[in-house]
Amino acid sequence: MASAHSTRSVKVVTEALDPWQELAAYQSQHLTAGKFGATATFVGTMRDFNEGDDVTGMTLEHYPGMTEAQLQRIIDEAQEQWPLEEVLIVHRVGPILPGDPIVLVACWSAHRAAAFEACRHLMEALKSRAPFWKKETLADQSHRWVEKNTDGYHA
Amino acid sequence: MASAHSTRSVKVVTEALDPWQELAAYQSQHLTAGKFGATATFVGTMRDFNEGDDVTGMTLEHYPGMTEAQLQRIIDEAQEQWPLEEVLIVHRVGPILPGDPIVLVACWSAHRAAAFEACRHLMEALKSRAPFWKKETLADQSHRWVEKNTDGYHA
Amino acid sequence: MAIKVKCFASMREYLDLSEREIGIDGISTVADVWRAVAGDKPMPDNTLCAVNQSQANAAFSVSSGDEVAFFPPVTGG
Amino acid sequence: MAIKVKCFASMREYLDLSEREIGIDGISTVADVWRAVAGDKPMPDNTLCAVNQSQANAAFSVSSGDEVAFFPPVTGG
Repeated sequence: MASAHSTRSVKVVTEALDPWQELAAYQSQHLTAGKFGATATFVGTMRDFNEGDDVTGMTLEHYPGMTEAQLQRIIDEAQEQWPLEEVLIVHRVGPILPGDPIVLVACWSAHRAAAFEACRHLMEALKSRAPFWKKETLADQSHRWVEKNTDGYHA
Repeated sequence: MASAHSTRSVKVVTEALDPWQELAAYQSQHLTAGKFGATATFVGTMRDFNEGDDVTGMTLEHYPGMTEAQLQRIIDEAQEQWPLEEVLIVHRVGPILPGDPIVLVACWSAHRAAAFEACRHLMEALKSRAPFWKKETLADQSHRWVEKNTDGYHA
Repeated sequence: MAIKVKCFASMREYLDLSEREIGIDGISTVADVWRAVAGDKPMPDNTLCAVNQSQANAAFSVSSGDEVAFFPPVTGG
Repeated sequence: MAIKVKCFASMREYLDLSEREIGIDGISTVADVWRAVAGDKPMPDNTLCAVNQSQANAAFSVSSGDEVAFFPPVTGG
């Protein structure tokens, strides 16, 4: 997979993101069998509808450099708040189509409370603080910027 | 994978459980691209430690028939409480080793709050209500039954 | 006809009983089934019971053909 | 030396500006940078600013060599 930028835990990619393959690869490379009991993951996938309209495509823009730094900051904060073995965030940028995975967040921990809570927190932090922007293409070929992410804790 | 019992959403399996392969297969078979935006998953994996002791192996027992029915009941309840496209639960039984995945829970939904909350709820419901029992083998070859699951909301 | 009794996990070891059929004579509740298979052994406080694969308590009525199970708190996942 | 200014997403379209260098003369805050590249165009209420890839507000000081960015609320994930 072509990677616009990579650290161990943060990847911003321009080509198709296969979350299950990413998880299998990351786990076999960076986790030690027996040391973690809980893996919580979230995958965000492009829908073909939004705000009541049909959406036929989307372009994801980011701020190269700041995006990766901000994601790493978010991960560092989560690592301080919860006992996590590993964290992985992969985010797609560029043109995408409905059904394409956009984002993967995964947390490995000894116990499930930490994995669940950190995974959800990371996803909310990413949606509110990481510099990515979505421009949708509607059925009539018009374009619109998505204006604001909703709060996923009170949806 | 050999399957002791299967319905669409519930599988109790006696052979190695590859959660990422299960997810890829289930998603391609049962989900429609573009109709879901959120996938929350949890994988429980056998640790090589528990309650301060080294654990070298484990045998998972279940109540064939009741276990599957109870898992389906738990899924049906979640489907009533949250708008979910699909739910998958796979649970391993029989002898296992540290590092082996034990359980996979996955929820697909249009939006992330439902997927996250249902996934966590299902995991807690499974751990408190589904008839599975663990017998651990310790480093000195002695055996002990795990006596009680902890509450994952207040760990 | 009879009642099928099943025990799981530590309960199977406690009663040294995996599966057994018992006659219905003198049996009307889950507690009666317990006495028929456990004799003098007390039922541990945290014992769970199921009738026909649904959870039940000791006072639950049983009839010929039922499957009654005893097991400890669950520890899967 | 100069200040590098970057705009993203709808802000890039609003200012018709992707990336540009401006001189430091008369520039001491993020707000000054805005005026230098936006002229009379008001800064939209929900505008986010970053200095050297960390979030900053309009009153934040800038120096020669800094990278200043303007963008709308983020919508990734």
